[in-house]
Amino acid sequence: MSDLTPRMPIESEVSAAAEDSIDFELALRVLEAALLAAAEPLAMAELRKLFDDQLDADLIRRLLEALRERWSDRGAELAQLATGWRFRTRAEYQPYLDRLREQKPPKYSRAVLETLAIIAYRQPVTRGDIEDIRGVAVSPNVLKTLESRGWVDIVGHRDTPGRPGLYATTRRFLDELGLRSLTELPPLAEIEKVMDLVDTATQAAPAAAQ
Amino acid sequence: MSDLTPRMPIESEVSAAAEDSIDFELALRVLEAALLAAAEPLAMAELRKLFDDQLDADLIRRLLEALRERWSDRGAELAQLATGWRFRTRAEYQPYLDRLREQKPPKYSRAVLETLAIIAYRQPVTRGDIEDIRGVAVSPNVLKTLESRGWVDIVGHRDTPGRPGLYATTRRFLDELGLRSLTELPPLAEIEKVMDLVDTATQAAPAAAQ
Amino acid sequence: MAELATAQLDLRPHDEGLPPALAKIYGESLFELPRDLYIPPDALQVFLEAFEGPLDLLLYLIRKANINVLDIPMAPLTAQYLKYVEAMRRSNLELAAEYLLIAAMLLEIKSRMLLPRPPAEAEDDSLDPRAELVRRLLEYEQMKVAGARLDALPRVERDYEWVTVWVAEKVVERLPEVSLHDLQVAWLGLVRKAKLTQHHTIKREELSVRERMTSIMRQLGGGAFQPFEALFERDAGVPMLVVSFLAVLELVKERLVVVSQVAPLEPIYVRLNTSDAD
Repeated sequence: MSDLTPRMPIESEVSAAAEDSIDFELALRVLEAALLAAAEPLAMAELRKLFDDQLDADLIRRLLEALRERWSDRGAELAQLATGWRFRTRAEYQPYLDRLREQKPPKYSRAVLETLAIIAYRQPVTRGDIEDIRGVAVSPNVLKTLESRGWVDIVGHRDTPGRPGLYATTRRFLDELGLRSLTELPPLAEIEKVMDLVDTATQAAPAAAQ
Repeated sequence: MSDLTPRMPIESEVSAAAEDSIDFELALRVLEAALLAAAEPLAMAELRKLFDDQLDADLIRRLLEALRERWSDRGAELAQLATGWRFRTRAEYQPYLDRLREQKPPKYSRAVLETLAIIAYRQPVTRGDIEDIRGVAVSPNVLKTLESRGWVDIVGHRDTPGRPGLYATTRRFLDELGLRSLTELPPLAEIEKVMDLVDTATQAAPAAAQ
Repeated sequence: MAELATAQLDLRPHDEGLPPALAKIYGESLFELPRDLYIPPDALQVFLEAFEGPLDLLLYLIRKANINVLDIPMAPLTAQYLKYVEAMRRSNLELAAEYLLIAAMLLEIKSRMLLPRPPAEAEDDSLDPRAELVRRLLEYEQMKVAGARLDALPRVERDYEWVTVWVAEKVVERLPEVSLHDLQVAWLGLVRKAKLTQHHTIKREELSVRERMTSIMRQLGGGAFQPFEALFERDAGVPMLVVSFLAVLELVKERLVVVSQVAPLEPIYVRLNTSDAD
């Protein structure tokens, strides 16, 4: 295989190369097999070991280039990383691959959702306001979660002792929930009517049960 | 993509197909990316999920055939196994790949192989059954070796004193030996015919023995 | 009997089902059973280990002698088998019970074959005393061959490797998704829990005012005074002007902004209510 060394092993020449091409093909396939099966990127030292150190690094680099070219229109690509070479799937097919993962997106806790609802409907509100409405203390993590998501921020401070921050929802919150404006938030009146009915029902129910 | 259905998607026609070929190419690459990246064989249901169940199984099978054909002269090949499809490197390059290995894969003793054969061909069997056939006690290590490789497991218990475990082979056993089902096991030496001969022979035998 | 056995069992090589080499003894591979009875004890140990048990040993003897397994000459086979067992015992090798069991079986078969049979029994095929032995030998041999064939199948790791290409996916943390429905439900929970009677009546107009309040506060975010008119977009239409005006009033009422005017008819300025500016 060492007689390959003088040739420029670029893809287009493979077919042109007469006797050499067999060895060249073999070397390419060995590289391909090894890189496809490897669990980690393969460093040059390992790639050379595939050929019992009979091919020099330059030739292997040219083989890798040829391999990369050969993979230029496939489902995966040959990538050179800090620690070596490896195949990886192309990012453009990721949306399809994601369909195989049935993992459901995580859910926010009730505390987060209630806090978000209060900020959305009652903005601008302080943390104290939120606590008044929820009837419990609001953990700093809850507000941090919503802030780091970019859905709420502090738009000012109320002029009361401690000058608490006033929270409001952001443009991004509207965008990510598909709203053009806060007025497109679901009207609460209807829910409350349902609530009233529920309340009436629950008030009526005990009587029926007795 | 469903308009592809009537076409026979064999490799040679891909280039001929005009507009269809784009979708066909895309589907092939998505399959390729998913199969290359999978850590387990992908079953048809999963392959269909890649395309949101929009492609029927028949079409996907033809795509897989096209993909297999496309890989016919490369470092790896697409194999159909018991639990689905998966790429594997070609055996002819293993001598090169072995050079990267620190330790050799295990070789199995005859005791292990004979026990595996009895479980594979006679399943489900108890340890006692195995001992009857082999004429020797079966060391616990032998069964442990096969169980830890994930090739056999206990699928139930025989309703006899001691309720001995019944061993059977796993899907992984089939996958790792490149078989789609137990019917693809190498055929047994034809013992039935031989047994007929035994009967014939024993009819003739008494005269000879006397 | 010993001579008889050796004489009758032709130990020609037979290449099916043989272990490749029985053992290494003093650096030499042992491919054949020694023809004479003396086997060095070391060799015997290794020899024994080369077999998977008495059935394997018997099969070896039969196949090696090229005997038809369906017509086993019991006397010489039994004799040869017993010689090995005896040799093992003499060498004080630990002998698995199975070897003795098969020895007993062989002796029993041999003795039954020497006995004249009652005519009635001779009719019955199954009563050839060797039938059970033959069945066991054949079944064992079948599995032995099957084991070798399984071993010959291309197997992952030894003959090929699985391809598992790295997934290029960018590490995107999947963020929780929130739907409008979630917000409704959350509010519903609040209403149920806190029995809000006053706060919870939120009309669309009120929401648009609150939205405008937020945007005015953002606009004043720098803390500096801004002209009152700057808070109103001229082209926004009358409803929007009203909403903006209500928003400023609400902000003043909630003391979130400070409105100041140096003198009547002078420009009105608005700024966020910051205490250090007080």
